[in-house]
Amino acid sequence: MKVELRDSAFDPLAELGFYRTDSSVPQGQYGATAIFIGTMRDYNEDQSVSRMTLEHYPGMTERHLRRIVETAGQEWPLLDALVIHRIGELQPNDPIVLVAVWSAHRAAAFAACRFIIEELKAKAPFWKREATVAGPRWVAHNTPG
Amino acid sequence: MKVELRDSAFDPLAELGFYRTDSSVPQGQYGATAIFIGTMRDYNEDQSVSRMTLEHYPGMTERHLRRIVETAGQEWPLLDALVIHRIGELQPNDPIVLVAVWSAHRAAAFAACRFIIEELKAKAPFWKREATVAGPRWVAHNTPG
Amino acid sequence: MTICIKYFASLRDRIGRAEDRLDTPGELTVAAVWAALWPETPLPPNTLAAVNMEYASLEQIVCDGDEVAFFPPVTGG
Amino acid sequence: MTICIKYFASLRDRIGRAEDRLDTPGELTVAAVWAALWPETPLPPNTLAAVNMEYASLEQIVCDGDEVAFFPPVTGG
Repeated sequence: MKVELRDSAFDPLAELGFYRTDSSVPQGQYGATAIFIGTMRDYNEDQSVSRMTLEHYPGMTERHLRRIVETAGQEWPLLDALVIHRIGELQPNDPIVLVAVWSAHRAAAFAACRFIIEELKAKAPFWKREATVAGPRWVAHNTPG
Repeated sequence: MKVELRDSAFDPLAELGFYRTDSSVPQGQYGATAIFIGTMRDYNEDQSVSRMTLEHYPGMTERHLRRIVETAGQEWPLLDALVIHRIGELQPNDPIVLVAVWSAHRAAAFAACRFIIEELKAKAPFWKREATVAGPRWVAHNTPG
Repeated sequence: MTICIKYFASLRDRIGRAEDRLDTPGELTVAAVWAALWPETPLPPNTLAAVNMEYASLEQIVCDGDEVAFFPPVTGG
Repeated sequence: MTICIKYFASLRDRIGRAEDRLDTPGELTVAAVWAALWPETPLPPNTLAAVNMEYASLEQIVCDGDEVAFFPPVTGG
Protein backbone atom coordinates (compact mmCIF):
# COMPACT_ATOMS: atom_id res chain seq x y z
CA MET A 1 0.00 0.00 0.00
CA LYS A 2 1.41 3.40 -0.98
CA VAL A 3 0.10 6.94 -0.69
CA GLU A 4 2.13 9.75 -2.16
CA LEU A 5 1.98 13.48 -2.94
CA ARG A 6 3.86 14.76 -6.00
CA ASP A 7 4.89 18.35 -6.58
CA SER A 8 5.70 17.83 -10.27
CA ALA A 9 4.03 16.14 -13.23
CA PHE A 10 3.75 12.34 -13.12
CA ASP A 11 2.75 9.65 -15.61
CA PRO A 12 0.09 7.37 -14.08
CA LEU A 13 0.88 4.51 -16.49
CA ALA A 14 4.59 4.66 -15.70
CA GLU A 15 3.80 4.77 -11.96
CA LEU A 16 1.60 1.71 -12.29
CA GLY A 17 4.42 -0.03 -14.13
CA PHE A 18 6.96 0.81 -11.39
CA TYR A 19 4.54 -0.18 -8.68
CA ARG A 20 3.70 -3.48 -10.35
CA THR A 21 7.41 -4.33 -10.26
CA ASP A 22 8.06 -3.09 -6.74
CA SER A 23 4.80 -4.13 -5.20
CA SER A 24 4.46 -6.86 -2.66
CA VAL A 25 1.27 -8.05 -4.39
CA PRO A 26 1.73 -11.80 -4.91
CA GLN A 27 1.73 -12.60 -8.62
CA GLY A 28 -1.18 -14.82 -9.55
CA GLN A 29 -3.28 -13.73 -6.56
CA TYR A 30 -5.08 -10.74 -8.01
CA GLY A 31 -7.74 -11.17 -10.65
CA ALA A 32 -8.96 -7.58 -10.65
CA THR A 33 -7.27 -4.20 -10.87
CA ALA A 34 -9.50 -1.12 -10.80
CA ILE A 35 -7.85 2.18 -11.67
CA PHE A 36 -9.04 5.76 -11.68
CA ILE A 37 -7.07 8.63 -13.20
CA GLY A 38 -8.24 12.18 -12.67
CA THR A 39 -6.85 14.58 -15.27
CA MET A 40 -6.95 18.36 -15.46
CA ARG A 41 -9.41 19.56 -18.08
CA ASP A 42 -8.94 22.81 -19.98
CA TYR A 43 -12.42 23.97 -19.00
CA ASN A 44 -14.53 23.97 -15.85
CA GLU A 45 -18.07 25.23 -15.37
CA ASP A 46 -18.11 26.55 -18.95
CA GLN A 47 -14.95 28.59 -18.49
CA SER A 48 -11.63 27.96 -20.16
CA VAL A 49 -8.88 27.14 -17.64
CA SER A 50 -5.23 27.65 -18.56
CA ARG A 51 -3.49 26.68 -15.31
CA MET A 52 -4.32 25.28 -11.91
CA THR A 53 -2.68 25.38 -8.49
CA LEU A 54 -3.29 22.57 -6.02
CA GLU A 55 -2.81 23.63 -2.44
CA HIS A 56 -2.87 21.18 0.46
CA TYR A 57 -2.52 21.01 4.23
CA PRO A 58 0.84 19.31 4.79
CA GLY A 59 0.50 16.50 7.29
CA MET A 60 -3.30 16.45 7.41
CA THR A 61 -3.54 15.53 3.74
CA GLU A 62 -1.19 12.54 3.99
CA ARG A 63 -2.87 11.37 7.20
CA HIS A 64 -6.34 11.43 5.67
CA LEU A 65 -5.24 9.77 2.43
CA ARG A 66 -3.64 6.93 4.39
CA ARG A 67 -6.72 6.56 6.56
CA ILE A 68 -9.03 6.44 3.53
CA VAL A 69 -6.97 3.65 1.96
CA GLU A 70 -6.81 1.76 5.28
CA THR A 71 -10.57 2.07 5.68
CA ALA A 72 -11.04 0.65 2.18
CA GLY A 73 -8.76 -2.23 3.15
CA GLN A 74 -10.94 -2.97 6.19
CA GLU A 75 -14.14 -2.78 4.13
CA TRP A 76 -13.05 -4.92 1.18
CA PRO A 77 -10.55 -7.78 0.72
CA LEU A 78 -7.83 -5.80 -1.05
CA LEU A 79 -4.41 -7.12 -1.95
CA ASP A 80 -2.84 -3.72 -2.52
CA ALA A 81 -3.62 -0.07 -3.26
CA LEU A 82 -1.75 2.90 -4.69
CA VAL A 83 -2.75 6.57 -4.48
CA ILE A 84 -0.72 9.40 -6.01
CA HIS A 85 -1.99 12.99 -5.89
CA ARG A 86 -0.48 16.10 -7.43
CA ILE A 87 0.15 19.33 -5.58
CA GLY A 88 1.57 22.58 -6.97
CA GLU A 89 1.23 24.06 -10.46
CA LEU A 90 -0.67 22.04 -13.09
CA GLN A 91 -1.41 22.53 -16.77
CA PRO A 92 -4.36 21.13 -18.74
CA ASN A 93 -4.01 17.40 -19.41
CA ASP A 94 -1.76 16.90 -16.37
CA PRO A 95 -2.81 13.95 -14.22
CA ILE A 96 -4.16 15.10 -10.84
CA VAL A 97 -4.77 11.81 -9.08
CA LEU A 98 -4.19 8.10 -9.58
CA VAL A 99 -6.08 5.51 -7.55
CA ALA A 100 -5.33 1.82 -8.18
CA VAL A 101 -6.71 -1.12 -6.25
CA TRP A 102 -5.81 -4.82 -6.55
CA SER A 103 -8.12 -7.58 -5.40
CA ALA A 104 -8.97 -11.19 -6.19
CA HIS A 105 -12.37 -10.23 -7.61
CA ARG A 106 -13.78 -7.25 -9.46
CA ALA A 107 -16.63 -6.29 -7.11
CA ALA A 108 -14.20 -5.41 -4.31
CA ALA A 109 -11.76 -3.69 -6.66
CA PHE A 110 -14.41 -1.45 -8.23
CA ALA A 111 -16.10 -0.63 -4.92
CA ALA A 112 -12.85 0.18 -3.13
CA CYS A 113 -11.51 2.30 -6.02
CA ARG A 114 -14.72 4.30 -6.12
CA PHE A 115 -14.78 4.64 -2.33
CA ILE A 116 -11.21 5.94 -2.23
CA ILE A 117 -11.74 8.64 -4.84
CA GLU A 118 -15.07 9.74 -3.31
CA GLU A 119 -13.62 9.90 0.19
CA LEU A 120 -10.53 11.68 -1.12
CA LYS A 121 -12.70 14.30 -2.81
CA ALA A 122 -14.87 14.69 0.29
CA LYS A 123 -12.20 14.71 3.01
CA ALA A 124 -8.60 15.11 1.87
CA PRO A 125 -7.59 18.75 2.37
CA PHE A 126 -6.71 19.90 -1.15
CA TRP A 127 -7.86 23.12 -2.78
CA LYS A 128 -7.84 24.04 -6.45
CA ARG A 129 -7.23 27.54 -7.76
CA GLU A 130 -7.83 27.95 -11.47
CA ALA A 131 -6.34 30.55 -13.81
CA THR A 132 -9.04 31.69 -16.24
CA VAL A 133 -9.26 34.56 -18.72
CA ALA A 134 -11.37 36.36 -16.10
CA GLY A 135 -8.54 35.97 -13.58
CA PRO A 136 -7.79 33.41 -10.87
CA ARG A 137 -10.60 31.75 -8.94
CA TRP A 138 -10.82 29.17 -6.18
CA VAL A 139 -12.94 26.15 -7.06
CA ALA A 140 -15.84 26.36 -4.62
CA HIS A 141 -16.78 22.68 -4.45
CA ASN A 142 -16.30 19.37 -6.22
CA THR A 143 -18.83 17.98 -8.66
CA PRO A 144 -20.94 15.24 -7.07
CA GLY A 145 -19.71 11.70 -7.69
CA MET B 1 -13.34 3.63 -29.68
CA LYS B 2 -11.46 0.35 -30.15
CA VAL B 3 -12.37 -3.27 -29.46
CA GLU B 4 -9.76 -5.94 -30.05
CA LEU B 5 -9.08 -9.63 -29.51
CA ARG B 6 -5.47 -10.71 -28.89
CA ASP B 7 -4.15 -14.23 -29.35
CA SER B 8 -0.92 -13.58 -27.46
CA ALA B 9 0.09 -11.91 -24.20
CA PHE B 10 -0.40 -8.14 -23.99
CA ASP B 11 0.64 -5.46 -21.51
CA PRO B 12 -2.39 -3.36 -20.50
CA LEU B 13 -0.25 -0.41 -19.39
CA ALA B 14 1.66 -0.36 -22.69
CA GLU B 15 -1.63 -0.62 -24.60
CA LEU B 16 -3.03 2.33 -22.67
CA GLY B 17 0.11 4.27 -23.50
CA PHE B 18 -0.18 3.50 -27.22
CA TYR B 19 -3.86 4.30 -27.23
CA ARG B 20 -3.36 7.58 -25.41
CA THR B 21 -1.00 8.66 -28.19
CA ASP B 22 -3.11 7.34 -31.08
CA SER B 23 -6.49 8.16 -29.65
CA SER B 24 -8.73 10.83 -31.04
CA VAL B 25 -9.65 11.88 -27.49
CA PRO B 26 -9.17 15.65 -27.39
CA GLN B 27 -6.48 16.52 -24.87
CA GLY B 28 -7.85 18.61 -22.02
CA GLN B 29 -11.42 17.33 -22.52
CA TYR B 30 -11.38 14.28 -20.27
CA GLY B 31 -11.21 14.63 -16.53
CA ALA B 32 -11.81 10.98 -15.69
CA THR B 33 -10.34 7.70 -16.88
CA ALA B 34 -11.71 4.49 -15.35
CA ILE B 35 -9.78 1.31 -16.08
CA PHE B 36 -10.38 -2.32 -15.27
CA ILE B 37 -7.77 -5.04 -15.80
CA GLY B 38 -8.75 -8.67 -15.38
CA THR B 39 -5.76 -10.92 -14.71
CA MET B 40 -5.47 -14.69 -14.62
CA ARG B 41 -5.10 -15.96 -11.07
CA ASP B 42 -3.20 -19.13 -10.22
CA TYR B 43 -6.20 -20.52 -8.33
CA ASN B 44 -9.94 -20.70 -8.87
CA GLU B 45 -12.59 -22.17 -6.62
CA ASP B 46 -9.89 -23.40 -4.22
CA GLN B 47 -8.00 -25.28 -6.91
CA SER B 48 -4.58 -24.40 -8.24
CA VAL B 49 -4.65 -23.52 -11.95
CA SER B 50 -1.51 -23.80 -14.05
CA ARG B 51 -2.80 -22.80 -17.50
CA MET B 52 -5.97 -21.54 -19.12
CA THR B 53 -7.40 -21.63 -22.64
CA LEU B 54 -9.80 -18.93 -23.75
CA GLU B 55 -12.09 -20.04 -26.55
CA HIS B 56 -14.42 -17.67 -28.38
CA TYR B 57 -17.00 -17.58 -31.15
CA PRO B 58 -15.26 -15.70 -33.98
CA GLY B 59 -17.50 -12.98 -35.33
CA MET B 60 -20.12 -13.13 -32.60
CA THR B 61 -17.60 -12.14 -29.93
CA GLU B 62 -16.40 -9.04 -31.78
CA ARG B 63 -19.97 -8.04 -32.65
CA HIS B 64 -21.14 -8.25 -29.05
CA LEU B 65 -18.10 -6.46 -27.66
CA ARG B 66 -18.65 -3.59 -30.08
CA ARG B 67 -22.32 -3.44 -29.24
CA ILE B 68 -21.62 -3.38 -25.49
CA VAL B 69 -19.23 -0.44 -25.90
CA GLU B 70 -21.68 1.38 -28.19
CA THR B 71 -24.48 0.86 -25.68
CA ALA B 72 -22.27 2.32 -22.95
CA GLY B 73 -21.64 5.31 -25.23
CA GLN B 74 -25.37 5.86 -25.63
CA GLU B 75 -25.99 5.54 -21.89
CA TRP B 76 -23.17 7.80 -20.66
CA PRO B 77 -21.34 10.82 -22.14
CA LEU B 78 -18.10 9.03 -23.01
CA LEU B 79 -15.21 10.56 -24.92
CA ASP B 80 -13.54 7.25 -25.79
CA ALA B 81 -13.32 3.59 -24.80
CA LEU B 82 -10.85 0.76 -25.31
CA VAL B 83 -11.48 -2.96 -24.80
CA ILE B 84 -8.83 -5.63 -25.35
CA HIS B 85 -9.57 -9.29 -24.57
CA ARG B 86 -7.25 -12.28 -24.74
CA ILE B 87 -8.01 -15.52 -26.53
CA GLY B 88 -5.86 -18.66 -26.72
CA GLU B 89 -3.42 -20.04 -24.17
CA LEU B 90 -2.83 -18.07 -20.96
CA GLN B 91 -0.58 -18.51 -17.95
CA PRO B 92 -1.15 -17.23 -14.42
CA ASN B 93 -0.64 -13.48 -14.12
CA ASP B 94 -1.41 -12.93 -17.82
CA PRO B 95 -3.88 -10.10 -18.41
CA ILE B 96 -7.22 -11.39 -19.70
CA VAL B 97 -9.12 -8.20 -20.34
CA LEU B 98 -8.56 -4.45 -20.34
CA VAL B 99 -11.48 -2.01 -20.24
CA ALA B 100 -10.71 1.71 -20.29
CA VAL B 101 -13.22 4.55 -20.48
CA TRP B 102 -12.60 8.29 -20.84
CA SER B 103 -15.17 10.88 -19.84
CA ALA B 104 -15.35 14.46 -18.60
CA HIS B 105 -16.52 13.35 -15.16
CA ARG B 106 -15.92 10.36 -12.94
CA ALA B 107 -19.50 9.18 -12.41
CA ALA B 108 -19.90 8.38 -16.12
CA ALA B 109 -16.43 6.84 -16.39
CA PHE B 110 -16.92 4.49 -13.43
CA ALA B 111 -20.45 3.50 -14.41
CA ALA B 112 -19.57 2.82 -18.05
CA CYS B 113 -16.42 0.85 -17.15
CA ARG B 114 -18.38 -1.32 -14.75
CA PHE B 115 -21.22 -1.75 -17.26
CA ILE B 116 -18.83 -2.85 -20.01
CA ILE B 117 -17.09 -5.51 -17.92
CA GLU B 118 -20.38 -6.82 -16.51
CA GLU B 119 -22.01 -7.00 -19.93
CA LEU B 120 -18.88 -8.57 -21.40
CA LYS B 121 -18.94 -11.27 -18.72
CA ALA B 122 -22.66 -11.86 -19.18
CA LYS B 123 -22.89 -11.80 -22.99
CA ALA B 124 -19.62 -11.96 -24.91
CA PRO B 125 -19.13 -15.56 -26.09
CA PHE B 126 -15.85 -16.56 -24.42
CA TRP B 127 -15.24 -19.80 -22.54
CA LYS B 128 -12.44 -20.62 -20.13
CA ARG B 129 -10.87 -24.06 -19.78
CA GLU B 130 -8.48 -24.41 -16.88
CA ALA B 131 -5.63 -26.87 -16.48
CA THR B 132 -5.55 -28.08 -12.87
CA VAL B 133 -3.69 -30.90 -11.10
CA ALA B 134 -6.95 -32.88 -11.36
CA GLY B 135 -6.94 -32.40 -15.14
CA PRO B 136 -8.61 -29.86 -17.44
CA ARG B 137 -12.01 -28.42 -16.60
CA TRP B 138 -14.33 -25.92 -18.21
CA VAL B 139 -15.27 -22.99 -15.98
CA ALA B 140 -19.03 -23.43 -15.47
CA HIS B 141 -19.98 -19.83 -14.79
CA ASN B 142 -18.53 -16.46 -13.87
CA THR B 143 -18.49 -15.13 -10.32
CA PRO B 144 -21.22 -12.55 -9.78
CA GLY B 145 -20.16 -8.93 -10.21
CA MET C 1 -33.15 -25.56 -46.81
CA THR C 2 -29.69 -25.85 -45.26
CA ILE C 3 -28.68 -24.81 -41.79
CA CYS C 4 -25.15 -24.61 -40.42
CA ILE C 5 -24.77 -25.56 -36.75
CA LYS C 6 -21.85 -24.77 -34.43
CA TYR C 7 -21.01 -26.10 -30.98
CA PHE C 8 -18.62 -24.50 -28.53
CA ALA C 9 -16.60 -25.24 -25.41
CA SER C 10 -17.80 -28.00 -23.06
CA LEU C 11 -20.81 -28.75 -25.26
CA ARG C 12 -18.57 -29.37 -28.26
CA ASP C 13 -16.29 -31.56 -26.16
CA ARG C 14 -19.26 -33.52 -24.86
CA ILE C 15 -20.82 -34.23 -28.26
CA GLY C 16 -17.48 -34.68 -29.98
CA ARG C 17 -17.74 -32.28 -32.87
CA ALA C 18 -17.69 -28.54 -33.61
CA GLU C 19 -20.04 -28.26 -36.57
CA ASP C 20 -23.01 -29.88 -38.22
CA ARG C 21 -25.06 -29.26 -41.31
CA LEU C 22 -28.81 -29.91 -41.45
CA ASP C 23 -30.84 -30.22 -44.64
CA THR C 24 -34.51 -29.93 -43.91
CA PRO C 25 -37.60 -29.35 -46.06
CA GLY C 26 -39.24 -26.53 -44.06
CA GLU C 27 -38.87 -23.94 -41.32
CA LEU C 28 -37.77 -25.13 -37.89
CA THR C 29 -37.41 -23.69 -34.44
CA VAL C 30 -34.01 -23.66 -32.74
CA ALA C 31 -35.25 -26.43 -30.44
CA ALA C 32 -36.31 -28.49 -33.47
CA VAL C 33 -32.87 -28.04 -35.03
CA TRP C 34 -31.30 -29.62 -31.95
CA ALA C 35 -33.93 -32.38 -31.82
CA ALA C 36 -33.41 -33.20 -35.51
CA LEU C 37 -29.66 -33.59 -34.98
CA TRP C 38 -29.68 -35.18 -31.52
CA PRO C 39 -32.98 -37.04 -31.24
CA GLU C 40 -31.78 -39.09 -28.27
CA THR C 41 -29.97 -36.32 -26.37
CA PRO C 42 -32.01 -33.59 -24.68
CA LEU C 43 -30.44 -30.14 -24.93
CA PRO C 44 -28.30 -29.86 -21.77
CA PRO C 45 -29.72 -27.47 -19.17
CA ASN C 46 -28.38 -23.89 -19.33
CA THR C 47 -27.35 -24.30 -22.96
CA LEU C 48 -27.53 -21.01 -24.84
CA ALA C 49 -28.42 -20.63 -28.49
CA ALA C 50 -27.58 -18.03 -31.12
CA VAL C 51 -28.92 -17.56 -34.64
CA ASN C 52 -26.63 -15.65 -36.97
CA MET C 53 -24.52 -14.59 -33.99
CA GLU C 54 -27.45 -13.10 -32.06
CA TYR C 55 -28.76 -14.74 -28.90
CA ALA C 56 -31.97 -16.60 -29.71
CA SER C 57 -34.74 -18.35 -27.81
CA LEU C 58 -35.41 -22.03 -28.45
CA GLU C 59 -38.67 -20.99 -30.08
CA GLN C 60 -37.04 -18.73 -32.67
CA ILE C 61 -37.64 -19.78 -36.29
CA VAL C 62 -34.53 -20.67 -38.28
CA CYS C 63 -34.40 -19.80 -42.00
CA ASP C 64 -32.47 -21.16 -44.94
CA GLY C 65 -28.77 -20.33 -44.69
CA ASP C 66 -28.90 -19.42 -41.02
CA GLU C 67 -26.07 -20.26 -38.67
CA VAL C 68 -27.27 -21.77 -35.40
CA ALA C 69 -24.91 -22.08 -32.44
CA PHE C 70 -25.28 -23.97 -29.16
CA PHE C 71 -22.98 -23.29 -26.23
CA PRO C 72 -22.73 -23.31 -22.42
CA PRO C 73 -22.89 -20.15 -20.28
CA VAL C 74 -20.16 -17.72 -21.29
CA THR C 75 -17.18 -17.21 -18.96
CA GLY C 76 -15.09 -14.41 -20.44
CA GLY C 77 -13.60 -11.36 -18.78
CA MET D 1 -2.08 28.50 26.89
CA THR D 2 -0.93 28.96 23.31
CA ILE D 3 -2.79 27.86 20.20
CA CYS D 4 -1.45 27.83 16.67
CA ILE D 5 -3.99 28.70 13.94
CA LYS D 6 -3.72 28.02 10.21
CA TYR D 7 -5.79 29.31 7.31
CA PHE D 8 -5.93 27.78 3.85
CA ALA D 9 -6.95 28.56 0.29
CA SER D 10 -9.64 31.19 -0.34
CA LEU D 11 -10.06 31.83 3.39
CA ARG D 12 -6.36 32.63 3.74
CA ASP D 13 -6.53 34.91 0.70
CA ARG D 14 -9.58 36.68 2.11
CA ILE D 15 -8.13 37.38 5.53
CA GLY D 16 -4.66 38.05 4.22
CA ARG D 17 -2.55 35.70 6.29
CA ALA D 18 -1.76 32.01 6.65
CA GLU D 19 -1.12 31.64 10.37
CA ASP D 20 -1.96 33.14 13.72
CA ARG D 21 -1.00 32.51 17.31
CA LEU D 22 -3.41 32.96 20.18
CA ASP D 23 -2.41 33.25 23.82
CA THR D 24 -5.38 32.75 26.09
CA PRO D 25 -5.81 32.07 29.81
CA GLY D 26 -8.26 29.11 29.60
CA GLU D 27 -9.91 26.47 27.44
CA LEU D 28 -11.78 27.61 24.35
CA THR D 29 -14.03 26.11 21.74
CA VAL D 30 -13.02 26.21 18.07
CA ALA D 31 -15.71 28.87 17.53
CA ALA D 32 -14.27 30.93 20.38
CA VAL D 33 -10.79 30.72 18.87
CA TRP D 34 -12.12 32.30 15.68
CA ALA D 35 -14.12 34.91 17.61
CA ALA D 36 -11.08 35.85 19.71
CA LEU D 37 -8.99 36.45 16.58
CA TRP D 38 -11.68 37.94 14.34
CA PRO D 39 -14.18 39.62 16.65
CA GLU D 40 -15.70 41.66 13.82
CA THR D 41 -15.75 38.92 11.14
CA PRO D 42 -18.20 36.04 11.46
CA LEU D 43 -16.81 32.69 10.36
CA PRO D 44 -17.69 32.45 6.64
CA PRO D 45 -20.45 29.92 5.91
CA ASN D 46 -19.23 26.42 4.94
CA THR D 47 -15.88 26.96 6.61
CA LEU D 48 -14.43 23.72 7.93
CA ALA D 49 -12.28 23.38 11.02
CA ALA D 50 -9.64 20.89 12.09
CA VAL D 51 -7.89 20.44 15.42
CA ASN D 52 -4.50 18.73 15.25
CA MET D 53 -5.25 17.69 11.65
CA GLU D 54 -8.58 16.01 12.49
CA TYR D 55 -11.89 17.49 11.40
CA ALA D 56 -13.55 19.19 14.37
CA SER D 57 -16.89 20.76 15.19
CA LEU D 58 -17.06 24.41 16.20
CA GLU D 59 -17.97 23.23 19.72
CA GLN D 60 -14.82 21.15 20.18
CA ILE D 61 -12.59 22.24 23.05
CA VAL D 62 -9.09 23.34 22.10
CA CYS D 63 -6.20 22.59 24.48
CA ASP D 64 -2.79 24.13 25.04
CA GLY D 65 -0.46 23.47 22.11
CA ASP D 66 -3.22 22.45 19.72
CA GLU D 67 -3.12 23.39 16.07
CA VAL D 68 -6.45 24.74 14.82
CA ALA D 69 -7.08 25.11 11.08
CA PHE D 70 -9.87 26.90 9.21
CA PHE D 71 -10.48 26.28 5.52
CA PRO D 72 -13.15 26.22 2.79
CA PRO D 73 -14.67 22.99 1.40
CA VAL D 74 -11.97 20.74 -0.02
CA THR D 75 -11.68 20.33 -3.81
CA GLY D 76 -9.04 17.68 -4.46
CA GLY D 77 -9.14 14.68 -6.75
